[in-house]
Amino acid sequence: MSKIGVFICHCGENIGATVDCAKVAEAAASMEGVAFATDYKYMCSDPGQTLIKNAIREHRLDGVVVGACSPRMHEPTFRKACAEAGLNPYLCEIANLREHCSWVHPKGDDTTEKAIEIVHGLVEKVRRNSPLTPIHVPITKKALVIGGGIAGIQAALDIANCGHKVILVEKEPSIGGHMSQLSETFPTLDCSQCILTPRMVEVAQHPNITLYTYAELDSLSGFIGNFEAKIRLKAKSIDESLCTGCGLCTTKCPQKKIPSEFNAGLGRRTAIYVPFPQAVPNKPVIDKEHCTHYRTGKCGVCEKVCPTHAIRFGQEDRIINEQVGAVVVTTGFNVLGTDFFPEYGYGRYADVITGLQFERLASASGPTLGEIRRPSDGKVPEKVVFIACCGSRDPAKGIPYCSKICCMYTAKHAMLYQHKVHGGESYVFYMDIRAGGKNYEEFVRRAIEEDHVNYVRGRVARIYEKEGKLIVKGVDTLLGATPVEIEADMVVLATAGVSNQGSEELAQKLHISYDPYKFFAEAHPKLRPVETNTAGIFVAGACQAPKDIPETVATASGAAAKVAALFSQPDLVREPLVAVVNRSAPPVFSTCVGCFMCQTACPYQAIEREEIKDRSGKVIKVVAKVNPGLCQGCGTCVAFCRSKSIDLQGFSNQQMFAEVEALLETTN
Amino acid sequence: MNTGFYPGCSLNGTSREYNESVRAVAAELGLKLTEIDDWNCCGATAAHSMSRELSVALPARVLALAERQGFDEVLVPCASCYNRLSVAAHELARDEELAAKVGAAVGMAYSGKVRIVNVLQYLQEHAAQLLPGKIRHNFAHRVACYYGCLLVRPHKVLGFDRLEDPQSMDGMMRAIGAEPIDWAFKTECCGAGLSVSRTDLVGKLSANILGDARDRGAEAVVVACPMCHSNLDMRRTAINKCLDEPTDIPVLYITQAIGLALGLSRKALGLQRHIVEVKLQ
Amino acid sequence: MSNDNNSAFEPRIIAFVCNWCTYAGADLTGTSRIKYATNVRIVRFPCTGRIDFLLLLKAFASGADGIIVSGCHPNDCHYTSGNFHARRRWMVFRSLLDTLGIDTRRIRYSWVSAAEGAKWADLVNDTVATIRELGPYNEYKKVADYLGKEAGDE
Amino acid sequence: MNNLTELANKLLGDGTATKVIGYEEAHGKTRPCFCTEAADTGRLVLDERCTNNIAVYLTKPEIVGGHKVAVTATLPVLRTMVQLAMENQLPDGTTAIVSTESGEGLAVLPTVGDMERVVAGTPLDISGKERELRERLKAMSREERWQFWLGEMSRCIKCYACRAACPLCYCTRCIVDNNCPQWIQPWASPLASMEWQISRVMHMAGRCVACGACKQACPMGIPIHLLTLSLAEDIQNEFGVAPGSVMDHGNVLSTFKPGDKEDFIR
Repeated sequence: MSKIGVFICHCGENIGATVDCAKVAEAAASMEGVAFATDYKYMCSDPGQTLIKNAIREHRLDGVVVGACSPRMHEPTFRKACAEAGLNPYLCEIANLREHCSWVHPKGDDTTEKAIEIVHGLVEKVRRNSPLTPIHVPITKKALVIGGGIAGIQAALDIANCGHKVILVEKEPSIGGHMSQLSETFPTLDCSQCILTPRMVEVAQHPNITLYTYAELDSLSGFIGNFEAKIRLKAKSIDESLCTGCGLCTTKCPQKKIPSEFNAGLGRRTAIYVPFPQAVPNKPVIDKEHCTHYRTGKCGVCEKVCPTHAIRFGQEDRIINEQVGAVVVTTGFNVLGTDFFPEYGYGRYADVITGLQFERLASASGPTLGEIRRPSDGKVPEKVVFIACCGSRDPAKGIPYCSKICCMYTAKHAMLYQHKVHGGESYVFYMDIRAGGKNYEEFVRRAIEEDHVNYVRGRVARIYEKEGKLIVKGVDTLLGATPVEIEADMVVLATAGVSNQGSEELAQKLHISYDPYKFFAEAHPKLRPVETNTAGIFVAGACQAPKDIPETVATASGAAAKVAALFSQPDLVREPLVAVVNRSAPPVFSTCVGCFMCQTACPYQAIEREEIKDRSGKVIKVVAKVNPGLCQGCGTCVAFCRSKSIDLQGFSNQQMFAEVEALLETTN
Repeated sequence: MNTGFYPGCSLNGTSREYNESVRAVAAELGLKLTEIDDWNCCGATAAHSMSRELSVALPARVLALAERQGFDEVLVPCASCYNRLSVAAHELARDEELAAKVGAAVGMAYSGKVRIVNVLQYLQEHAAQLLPGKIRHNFAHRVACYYGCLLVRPHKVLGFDRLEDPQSMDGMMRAIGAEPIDWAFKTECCGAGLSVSRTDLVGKLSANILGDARDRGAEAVVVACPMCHSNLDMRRTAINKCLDEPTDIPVLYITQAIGLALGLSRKALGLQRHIVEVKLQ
Repeated sequence: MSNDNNSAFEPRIIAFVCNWCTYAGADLTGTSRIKYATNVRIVRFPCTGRIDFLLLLKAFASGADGIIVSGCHPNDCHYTSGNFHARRRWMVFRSLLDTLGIDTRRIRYSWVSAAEGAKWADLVNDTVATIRELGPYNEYKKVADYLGKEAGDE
Repeated sequence: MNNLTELANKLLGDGTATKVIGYEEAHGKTRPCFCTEAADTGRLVLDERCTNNIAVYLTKPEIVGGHKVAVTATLPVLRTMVQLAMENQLPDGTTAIVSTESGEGLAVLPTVGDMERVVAGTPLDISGKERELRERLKAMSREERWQFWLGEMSRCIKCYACRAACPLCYCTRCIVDNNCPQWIQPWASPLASMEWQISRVMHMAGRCVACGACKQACPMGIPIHLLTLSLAEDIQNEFGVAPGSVMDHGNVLSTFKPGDKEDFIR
């Protein structure tokens, strides 16, 4: 026989004016299992809570129903009060007499009757409540950061500086990402490499950071606080412990005509190469696809010239296992190539380039050492056309979103061009100028007003080559849609920022969701911008959507703060409102038959297979098991399970069944 | 496959040679085309600028007739008719209210079962596989494939070929041994909408097209639209006024080019009807 | 339908709602002081994905005349996809009930978000009106009372 | 010795199987038979008289426990085996013996993949079956349908033969045996019988292979298979999942598409 206490709150006049609270308490007192019932003016006030605590102690209550405001309001308050009186907090339920009753109905018998029935439903539910204890999950205090661009660098440094171990994985031979390719950065025009390279070095030297370059995530298993990452270390074909980074091999390599990724295809590199002079680590890798030795078995020049005999042609990929407690995904973005644009020549015209390629032309470390020379013949272009929104905001191209960074970098490009080519003429075709950001609008105005960049509001319909010139045909919508035709020497397309290659596969490995454009999805666009729907996995930077550097760094630090917050706990404490697969004595072990259809229903991959073995280790039965670290308590599996072998703590079948029957019982 | 044929007004007037060459090529390849009985005007040019209902009702009647007469698809060689029929089918499928109104006005309902195909689609789907054994001699010329505006736009309605750089005609030309050039004016405007009222503009716009084709070494311009053809062919005097140097580059319907490769007579293909003489074999 | 002489008939309606959208939406109805019929009793579930079809049958067997099932709009589920699972479940369940001749008009499915306080009030009022029109679900009650006393309102 | 016997002996002989589950002739009909040695296999038959769904034994530990099993499978049996495999219920190493398409020869399907191919190649057509009764049901008003089923359910004696005969009803503890809470009253009353059938049919959603074992087993002749059949039809209409086809991932009710269309949630 249970001993439930029922406490009806008047909430001042809020409930009391329409519901006869005394009558509700009186009715409650006569309900089966109720040992004590009373009403009070303000149950959430200190004296109100004391009243509850005293009643619990005095009447040895084993369950409490508080008839008050919505549980979304004061459930934590009353559960805490119960806990303070020694009652398990999960034995306290709230009957919503305010939002669902007194505020929506007029004063009268019907309303009071409804209040009584609501209380009755919850009394019957609470009689079947079980005491629950919060779930403690241990945490491995080591983070995995995937992607070594500025976002990954920032996140890794922030976490490492909080005193936690970090593993940073980068798929390229060097960290640095797109930021290392940029010339100057808006709106301050400070040199990108000058601000980035110190950070790269800091990563390499940080005692808390383990850096794996030329490496990729192979798989990730486990759950928040307890992930196991398998990381593939691609064979670099050198012994890094011997290599001194002298660079002799790269100067002697006879394969010199490979398009350089770092220079966005505008420069050339060798088969054994360091992507750029400031690379971290500054040790070469052999590109097996282009290396003569790997292709034909001949050559081997690098092996011969290496003073420390560090070349290892026979090296193979290695897979290492790392235990981590949290993952930060910072895999960045990419830009569309010019070959995406038939109207602009499908990538056939050498002098139609992307914004990223222009960065390399403008960069002091680039193929032209910072001089603006067009790729086809190396001449300095006298007239350059910049086209914003190439692909972006164009549903016909399948990219309805704004790539966000193009307005600003196009203004910067035009400005840099004007600074470098005196007497040059530049045009920017744009749809709108989106310069929201600190000092951004001023920057664009400077390009227009001080550097005399010609801004033309309109789209470019077509580019074609004629007599060595690129004919750019567009329209000026501010001049009454006048057709504009410009004979340009070079055209720079601000091509859309798109998700990085392989982002879909990575998302599937991590079990995180992504949007139709394969950018990773945050748990909530506003309130949980760096979390994913998979607990313990965070995202930052342009892998979520195109972002500029300040925003990327801000989200990276945000994600790092989330990781640090997670690691600051001795262990992970979670609400015990999770699903549980029943267990019983042998030979049944569990009524679960192991069909594992629940696995396909669970949005959180929280359902695992558990093998029940006999003493000799032979598997007797395979049954489902809910990982309480992952389960969020939605209960979809519970409703689906045919044999009712899964139940949801706090909303169990017995509780809900009893509540439904009780709510209808007082009929007639 | 029961293919209906909708010639529209152009193919019975200014572009009789298009009509003749489509039928001649189909007959040579053993493909059956049945003209839709009692067809009417598609309403191009005028109707859609005056009344939406009228602009849909006219093609709707044609489509309803085609459906009633049991055709699976209708070949519409005229790009303008093709465009109007397709737009009407698109609107009828998306606007129940309009469909009901139009159905009442026409006196027949159209359920949307008939597929509307342009000449390029038709050739690709039916003729391409028959060509290899039938070609008498290759049409070995450099050609500029000119698609014009109506065959590919609006893309969300027609869903045909690549919007900015269509390729279907280029492919057919390769199939008969021609060499399509890479050029910039495939879908540029020829000025057809102003063909009668502003011949000066037509001259200028069409001159851009012919000039570029010539400069890039094309020996002929190939089209699949009566308006394109009449502008580029008939308005040659106006065009030549806008060019630094007059051009006599001929303009052929795609079916004429294919007909030549199939060894059909020049008369059967109506080549004698052109203003600019076609000397190519 | 047997809705004669039940002017005094007050439908018993039970609402199965999810905690994050519809329950919160009903809270908003309260905070907005929008009035609606007293006939409804709300049962709070974490998610529509948790709602067992048998509970709906139990509600009818226990004397409900009508049922409301409501949760987050598609794509708004707090648990990402519980409402999508629920939607499939109801699609299948509803056609099965129809095959059996169970009155599917008595189960009203809806999406009510946490911001749709007014929609919740409308939903309740509308359902009450529909059920009032249909009359008490005597057909089912009679069968439910097979072993018990004859239904009082027979 | 016929081919079937030879084949069964071969499988028993080379260790592919230690038990063959098949059919034998009895009283002019067939009944299940279990062979563990060559001496038994002479009784095996596999022809159009074999209508029982013997896949039901595959989830019975007392029969398959410790054995490698070969099943002489008719098409419904094979479908069941594929569905069982998908639900992790087909014992490892189970093989199927099937008649080849011509009906003359026999073939051994050693893996689930092989079974899937055969099943996928022969789609299930339920449209022809029981058409008349289903059309009659559809033509009824809702009240008439209710009265019809009420009449049928009031004849139910709650013997659960439908459950026992169904090869996909393999739960260790059936929902009707769960009394915490007592979801379904244990006695035979129209409501309890109906609730049981609703549960059974919902549990079969997207899984039923339409073998008809439930109907055959019902001693009262209640046409309960109509419920699973009409549900299968609805599922095909709503989700495009053909009856008898096996989904490669999850189940109709444990998966979803964001674009699922209904017209009743407003």
